[in-house]
Amino acid sequence: MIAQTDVDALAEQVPDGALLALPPDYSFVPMALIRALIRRGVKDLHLLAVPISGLSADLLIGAGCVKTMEAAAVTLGEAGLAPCFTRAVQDGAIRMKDSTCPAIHTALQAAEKGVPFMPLGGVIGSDIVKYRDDWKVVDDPMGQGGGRILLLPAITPDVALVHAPLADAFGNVWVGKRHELFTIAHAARTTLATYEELHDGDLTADPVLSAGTIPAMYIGALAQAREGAKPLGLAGRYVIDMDHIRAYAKEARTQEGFDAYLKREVLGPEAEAAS
Amino acid sequence: MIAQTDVDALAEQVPDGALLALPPDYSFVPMALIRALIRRGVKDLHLLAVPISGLSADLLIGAGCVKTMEAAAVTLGEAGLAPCFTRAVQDGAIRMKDSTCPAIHTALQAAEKGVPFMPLGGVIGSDIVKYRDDWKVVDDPMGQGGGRILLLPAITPDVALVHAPLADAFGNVWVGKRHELFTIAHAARTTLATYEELHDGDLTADPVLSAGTIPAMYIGALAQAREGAKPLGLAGRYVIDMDHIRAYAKEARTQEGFDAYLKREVLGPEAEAAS
Amino acid sequence: MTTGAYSPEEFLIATVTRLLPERGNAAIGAASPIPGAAALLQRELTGGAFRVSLIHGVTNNPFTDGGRELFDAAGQGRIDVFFLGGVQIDGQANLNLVGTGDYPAVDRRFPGSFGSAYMYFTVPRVILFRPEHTRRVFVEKVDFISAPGVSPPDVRRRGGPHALVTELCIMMFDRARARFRLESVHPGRSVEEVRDNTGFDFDLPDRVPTTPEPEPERLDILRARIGREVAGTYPDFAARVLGYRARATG
Amino acid sequence: MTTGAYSPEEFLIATVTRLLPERGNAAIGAASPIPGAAALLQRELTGGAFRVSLIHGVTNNPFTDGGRELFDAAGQGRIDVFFLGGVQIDGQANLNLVGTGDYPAVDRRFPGSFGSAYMYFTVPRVILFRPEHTRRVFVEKVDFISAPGVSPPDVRRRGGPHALVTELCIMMFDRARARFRLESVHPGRSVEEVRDNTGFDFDLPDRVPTTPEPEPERLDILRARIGREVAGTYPDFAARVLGYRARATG
Repeated sequence: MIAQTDVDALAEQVPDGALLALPPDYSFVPMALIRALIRRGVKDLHLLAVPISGLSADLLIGAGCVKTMEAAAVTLGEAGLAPCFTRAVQDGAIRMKDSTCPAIHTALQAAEKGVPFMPLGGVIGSDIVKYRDDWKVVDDPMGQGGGRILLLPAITPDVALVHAPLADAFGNVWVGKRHELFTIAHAARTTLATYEELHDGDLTADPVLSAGTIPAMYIGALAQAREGAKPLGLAGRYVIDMDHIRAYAKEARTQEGFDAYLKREVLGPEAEAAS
Repeated sequence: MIAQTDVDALAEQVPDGALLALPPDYSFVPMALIRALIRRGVKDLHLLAVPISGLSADLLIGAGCVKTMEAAAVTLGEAGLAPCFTRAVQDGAIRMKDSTCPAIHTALQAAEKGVPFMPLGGVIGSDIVKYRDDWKVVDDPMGQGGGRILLLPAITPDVALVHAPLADAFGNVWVGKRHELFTIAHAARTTLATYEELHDGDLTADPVLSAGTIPAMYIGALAQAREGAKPLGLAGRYVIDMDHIRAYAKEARTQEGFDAYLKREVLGPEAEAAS
Repeated sequence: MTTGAYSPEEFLIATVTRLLPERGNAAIGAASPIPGAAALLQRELTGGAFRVSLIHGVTNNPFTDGGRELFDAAGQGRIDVFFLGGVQIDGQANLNLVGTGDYPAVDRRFPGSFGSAYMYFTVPRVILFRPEHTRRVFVEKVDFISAPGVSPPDVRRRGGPHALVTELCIMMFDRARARFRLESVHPGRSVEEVRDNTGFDFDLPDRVPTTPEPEPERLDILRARIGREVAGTYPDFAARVLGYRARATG
Repeated sequence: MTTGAYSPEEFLIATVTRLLPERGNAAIGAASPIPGAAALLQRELTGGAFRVSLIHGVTNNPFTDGGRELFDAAGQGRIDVFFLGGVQIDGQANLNLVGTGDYPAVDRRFPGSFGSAYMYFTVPRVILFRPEHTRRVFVEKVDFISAPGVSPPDVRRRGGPHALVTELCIMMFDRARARFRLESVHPGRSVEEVRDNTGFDFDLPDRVPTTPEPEPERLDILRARIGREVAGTYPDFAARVLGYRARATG
């Protein structure tokens, strides 16, 4: 059994300076928890997008919670550039560790397997490699004359965050075919999860749902958060609110605009009263 | 759309000399297809157990279809030693490539990622390594002083075999949480699948079933085979027939006993008539 | 806003379709509605022998093993066609998706390299799609190489650039020579216009044909059948370009 | 067939339970009903702080990511307790699960090494469970090392042998010295009996205590609650040893 708590208590479990893994905007991002993290004033985060991010990273960056960002891309998709990310990189306010999608998946798979590194094809000759002194290009270590290959060190996030459609009283979390969330949870030291609905029964014992269930072994704590991915979407439940995202993209083009958004949408009246 | 055929036609698609990947006895083994392979007289197979095998490998070995066997173990579980496997190894009739469970998973993951090798922790100092000249122990290639580590070459099966509870008209195959079957299908050049029931609709589009579905992209051909895993079990449908397995273990202790089993259970009256 | 009997987008869709093979698997990224529509049109034209995966799609998305499956499948050699673009593209087909100016202190930052640094190596036929044909995009040398156009022989590479489609022309890429060659110029455009707006040197045959106009039967299929297929993934595009409006889904 | 008020299996279950920690994750292989029952009993005794996964189990099997998940989880450091056996075990805790005689032309072939060569390195507390205590099993030097008991410092290793439980005794393993030490001898057994039936040298304290008999309250819990838990995975064992008969399930 895993302690059930609320979103703000969950946010307390993310320490300042943590290496925090975030799902991509299309894959079950716990936005309510992201907002709670900002309210708690988390600092010096190292964000890892798996492998890209959008609104969640942009809010944390705009709110001053982030020190470094590793991603294959940060974007609001059809709504355009992620404004706070773009500004912070151009101003040098955060350090960006540019990567490429499969490199992030691979580095997490290395952590998942408990090996110090894993190879990846391609990438050599990209300037990404030039600026990643933690990556290494070696001659075929099998000695087969296979040419040069890139080795990526494992990435072990301190905390992974996920919002799931279902969880159960045992702490199991159902994410369906979003299998990258399995990988993140396996790779991370712990995973904090919010969820829409409590499933009656053991998800790992269900012959159909078990295929999409992350077992409790990987979950540190849980909190219910209905509509917890909004304004992003949750496949099969609600779609992304593109009007909200477009309005955000416009408003956050200036730090003042972002601050107004933050005050209105994140910090909220009760947070103001408390501060 | 993928051609639907019958089990014997499916068996025609496994060439002599193929590197054939088999699921473990507890994970959706296409026994009807194995029997069809024996009837077709397939020869010189290189079997890969993922990562262990039992009845399916033992039948193929006893019937003289196998040249080499790679596995972490071959056993009939509670019914004891796999008799044909044991005899063939002791007699030198097949060449056994001993491995260990995670090494087989890892080598398939290397093929899945299209990389020539993948590292694995542990294992060094095991005599398994001594007899595997395709494996390599190297000093930490990241140059971090991490010590020695084992590198395993990718294994790309020519054909993987699977029996699934469900398939659909598009060629998608549902295996639930038996996720090693995803890995096998991704790693193999092609996968031949039998299934119990045709699902009405697109399994990859179903919000719940998609999490356990191998997409048609990996499937070469399909055939319906009701009760196609028997006498092994199929989780959620039927349990293993332990009486059959125990009787087999006893009968097949001699080659003559095995031949009688083969004639009765595999070659069948119609096969006899045809021969 | 149609040119003759078709819109500029419809022209580009038809043009891209002609660059696609008769069979194989295409994967389409989230922000690529024109290539996506072109690939789905080719699927119709080939009776399904050409298969299409919209990798972030609600429909036409067969992937079930998380974000890495596309890249794994490409590494296995199962993806035959992919589309890439770039903030900058140079004459060696190097792509920059990261930013302009001196990295890391870029002047203008863009989202990032996505999977380009990998897909460019693993997918045999990568089609570069970048409608804006200006010297701002097509530069002598990119400021940051997200993905290199060619590789030395000691780097395993089965994939790379095949063709470039812009609002002005089609260019084909010769990997051995590491150079583009002008293949055709779109109706109403000229070789001079291409040259004036391209910052890199490229091969120019004696006679440059005009890119064919969309075949009427292809336009019919496009308008009748493709809107519905792309609407789940590119609703705005389906409505605006292909006149398809889906009912709201939850 | 009980010795006093408990069966030999119940004695071994109670004995193994005392070697388990108060919390953490245990994983149990398919052919290990006594360790499985011991682990499930410890789960009851710790109110669930000690967690148990039956890796091929129909019930009590939380794994959802295929055969590799157990090994990955061990590599991540999430598995704290595992059980191994062996056709042969030697004084350095080397395990042989492959066969006897000169490999590869073995005299007697056994199933194979399973995951031993990996789990022995990654699981901090590996308990060796081998009831048959004879010189055939406990040899000077194994014929084939499936998994080595100790490793040189340049091999990363967090796990290894913790204790050995047989029908005669408990031995603890000292990794620094690479030697077993006799911890206790089971009721009715003697140090001489252990020595006579052990083919390797081991440390012998001046006074060797007797292994405690099963605590009555543990036997009660075992009989009342554990049969049902193991029946899905070890039906024969649940019926024979723990008196539990499940209804047939499809």
